[in-house]
Amino acid sequence: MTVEVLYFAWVRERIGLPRERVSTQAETVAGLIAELVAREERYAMAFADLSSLRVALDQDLADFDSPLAGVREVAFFPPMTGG
Amino acid sequence: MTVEVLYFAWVRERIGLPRERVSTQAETVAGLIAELVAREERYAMAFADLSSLRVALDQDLADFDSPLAGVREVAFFPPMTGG
Amino acid sequence: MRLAVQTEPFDLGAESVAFAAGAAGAGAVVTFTGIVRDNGGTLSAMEIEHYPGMTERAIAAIMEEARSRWALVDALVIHRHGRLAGGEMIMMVATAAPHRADAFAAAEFLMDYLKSRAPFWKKELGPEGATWVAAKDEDEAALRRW
Amino acid sequence: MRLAVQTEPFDLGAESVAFAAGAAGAGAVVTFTGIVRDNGGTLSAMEIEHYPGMTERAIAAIMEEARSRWALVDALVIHRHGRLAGGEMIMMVATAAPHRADAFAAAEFLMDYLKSRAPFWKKELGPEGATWVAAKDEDEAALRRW
Repeated sequence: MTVEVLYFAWVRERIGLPRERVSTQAETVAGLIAELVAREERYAMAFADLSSLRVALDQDLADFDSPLAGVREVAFFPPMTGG
Repeated sequence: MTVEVLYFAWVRERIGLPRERVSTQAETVAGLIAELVAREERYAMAFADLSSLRVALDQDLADFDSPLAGVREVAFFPPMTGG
Repeated sequence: MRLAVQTEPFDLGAESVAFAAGAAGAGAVVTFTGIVRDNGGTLSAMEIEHYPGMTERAIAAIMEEARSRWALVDALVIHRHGRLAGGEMIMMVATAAPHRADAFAAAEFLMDYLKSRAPFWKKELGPEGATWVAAKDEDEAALRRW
Repeated sequence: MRLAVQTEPFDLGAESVAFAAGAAGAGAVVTFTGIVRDNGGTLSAMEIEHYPGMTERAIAAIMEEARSRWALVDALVIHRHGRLAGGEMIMMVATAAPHRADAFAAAEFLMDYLKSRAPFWKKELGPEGATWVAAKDEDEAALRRW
């Protein structure tokens, strides 16, 4: 399947892209992260500490073990600092 | 001694006066109230239920057993409803 | 810190903007505005009586207390008295602090104290006549949390 | 209920007055305004990034949740993104309710959720460079009281 992957804040800066289309075999968010980390050092750096990352699937907050089936948009970002 | 006695809200309406000068022998607020109640029915009505009354001495909230010595202004009123 | 006890209306917009602009170093500004409720026209007006002199003393003391408890940059209290129509603004409080928790806590504290410890008395003037507003047990209870 | 996510400044005065005037039946209006702190000029600017689409969804969900929990007459959220100078207003929340406890609680709830659950990220641009603002443990803890 193909998903649109979005990066925000320092995740975007480390990876050097705001978004990209990704072909993946992964069944979960964690599987997708493993594929990305295997690609290049900048991905490994961005995903080094999952406790400081959040993920949204189709614009709803989700967990790293959430399934990817049917998902079109995956976003990775640090904890929010709004308000 | 002589004190200025002020009445507010329904206390003022029951007694029919916003303020008056009162000569008193009383040593406490309770003593002053007893003298006023003995005067006329409208005072007795106004002071019938002390639990629904508050008193201020020289513009600071006080108790019914507070001493009157040195006080110039005594005010009686129902619980406040500001804000 | 500024406090005003007045019969005239106040301009919530101008007061809010001036307060926020003057609060140097603040990251958080909270305002509270009290309005004469007009539920389907049953309340036509309100008459607010106060105790001149003591009112200002009591509010100043409440504001000093708030300043001693929280890291406030500034605070403002405006309270009207006299006759007010349904929908009119009765009073406002504003607090400014570096962080939101202090601004919120101080504004709620000021409101709880103004409700039960500042010498104002409200009389509702409805279609069936005038009634003094009774103090609520919950307002007295609200003071106990501080 | 209205929500706006925008780069443009907003007019706190005009927004506050329009909100209060439109809140029919309200006795209490609370506003919160967040300001870029400028402590002695050490913070020259702030850059706020957000997630278009999800931001609006998240804020709308937070506002619906507030309306389901408290007796609100109305609510408003305005949040800016992009580059903001020290002293500029970042965002505002307003709540209107018949009674003050609901208006205060809903405003604090909205702020707590906006801090940690709406997809905004703040970067401080100071004299020593740019730093992403770290989420605070106390902001996460603040959510647990609701």
